[in-house]
Amino acid sequence: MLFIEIISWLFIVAGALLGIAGGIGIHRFPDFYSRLHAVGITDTLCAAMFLVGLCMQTGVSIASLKLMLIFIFLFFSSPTATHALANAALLGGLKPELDEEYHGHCFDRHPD
Amino acid sequence: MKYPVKHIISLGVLLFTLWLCLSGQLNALMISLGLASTIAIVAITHRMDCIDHETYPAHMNLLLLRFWLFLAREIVVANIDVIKRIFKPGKNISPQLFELPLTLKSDVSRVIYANAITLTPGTVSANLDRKTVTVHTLSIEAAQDLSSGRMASAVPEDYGVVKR
Amino acid sequence: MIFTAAAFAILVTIALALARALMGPTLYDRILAVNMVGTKTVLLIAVFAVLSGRTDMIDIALMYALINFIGVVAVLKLVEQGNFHTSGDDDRGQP
Amino acid sequence: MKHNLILRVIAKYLFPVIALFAFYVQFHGDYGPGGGFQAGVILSVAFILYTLVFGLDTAEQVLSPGVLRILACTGVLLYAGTGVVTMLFGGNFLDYDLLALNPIEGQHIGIMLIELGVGVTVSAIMLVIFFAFAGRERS
Repeated sequence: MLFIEIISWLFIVAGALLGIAGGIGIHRFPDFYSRLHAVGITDTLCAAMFLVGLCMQTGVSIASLKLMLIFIFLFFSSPTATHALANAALLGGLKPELDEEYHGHCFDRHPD
Repeated sequence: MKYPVKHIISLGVLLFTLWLCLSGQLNALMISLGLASTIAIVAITHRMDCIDHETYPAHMNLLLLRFWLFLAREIVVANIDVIKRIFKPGKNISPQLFELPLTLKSDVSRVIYANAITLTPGTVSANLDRKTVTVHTLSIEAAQDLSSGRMASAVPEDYGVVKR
Repeated sequence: MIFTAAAFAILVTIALALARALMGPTLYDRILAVNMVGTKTVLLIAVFAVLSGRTDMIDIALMYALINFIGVVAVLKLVEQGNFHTSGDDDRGQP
Repeated sequence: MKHNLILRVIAKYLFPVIALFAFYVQFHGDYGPGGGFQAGVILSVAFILYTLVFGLDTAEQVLSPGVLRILACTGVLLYAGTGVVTMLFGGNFLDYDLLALNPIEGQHIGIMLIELGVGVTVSAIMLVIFFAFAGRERS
């Protein structure tokens, strides 16, 4: 039992550190579009770590099933919300700060 | 009957399973209330024209499971990359915005592909239409990785295409 | 103990996101930060439910996740179109 | 939300799940947090998501305002009717003990009917208000 406790603590601590890293990320990155990626960390791996750690704490029960349900729901809804936000910003005319050196690099590389 | 009966039945079975997971009460009253709720929701969903091939949940097959395992690995790798970039001093990112041509046929495959792009940190899909998906990436490496089509080929292709 | 530390870390993240929501140069930055606060709140409620042993409260976390998603969609629709009644969806029903 | 394919597909997936969660909250008020008011709000939120993605006209085809008004009245009638029935049985207003032979059973049935009435009314009224606000600028 102690083994499972320690593993779940490791998961929760990792989730907490990832959350703070994402929080620092939205202050480090220069423009809106790159901040989306920092929020992506907290939406994906941080939430996953927390919920898996909590699942280990509750054991096999209705509570852990509900935690899995939150996990599944977040993995459907958070990319949708992020995409809708990026789409609204792009259609709203917000220009991203692109890297000058490589700009346009990828347009003509597709093996279409 | 507008839609195949098996779509309706599979939606009902999925919802009732969800009810049992949520409720955990196994007495006769709760199970009958769950059945009544399931039937009511399936009726409303049918009235809304929402039960088509896009809502057919029986597609949760082995192909999709393999894709999810692939995606989980991609998410972990991409997270580590973005965290390194956050804590690297000086100029740490080289953002790109470009259009990626799509070869996927059905709507659901394209939605799964775009959501997978958004779920991996470092790449965000900003616009999706029938031929292309506009992607914003944090680094030139992530852009090259997407252009190589590694993730697109992992998406289940025939997912949800109606046999006509 | 470990739960208290985890809850504190989530609160720090929420504070950082709120700072971005207050500073955020564009409107989209603010919506992004508020969305992040919502996701963190879901995790905070879940941690608190397991911490206090009242696992009924996980229902509240699930409900918060639903409302947060729909709230963000509604705000984006208002920002993008300026109203709620247009569908913005011309090709419905076509293959 | 013009041509937003992702939002449309995800909303189709999420609507049944949110509605089922609303029914779960409705009927489990005596086992966990929940009850009629919360369930009504969650159910109306599911319809609001549908309205946001597919437009007000489509939503009004599915649930016309007339039906909503009837539903709102039905909920209040269910609430008041339960009270009146207990009065007809010789008790006070909302005296649940008289609804069945066993007082515990009677209280269970009474609470469930009351909560159902509250849930129906709240969700209908929320949708009426939302439709009224959303359709305000529609000439």
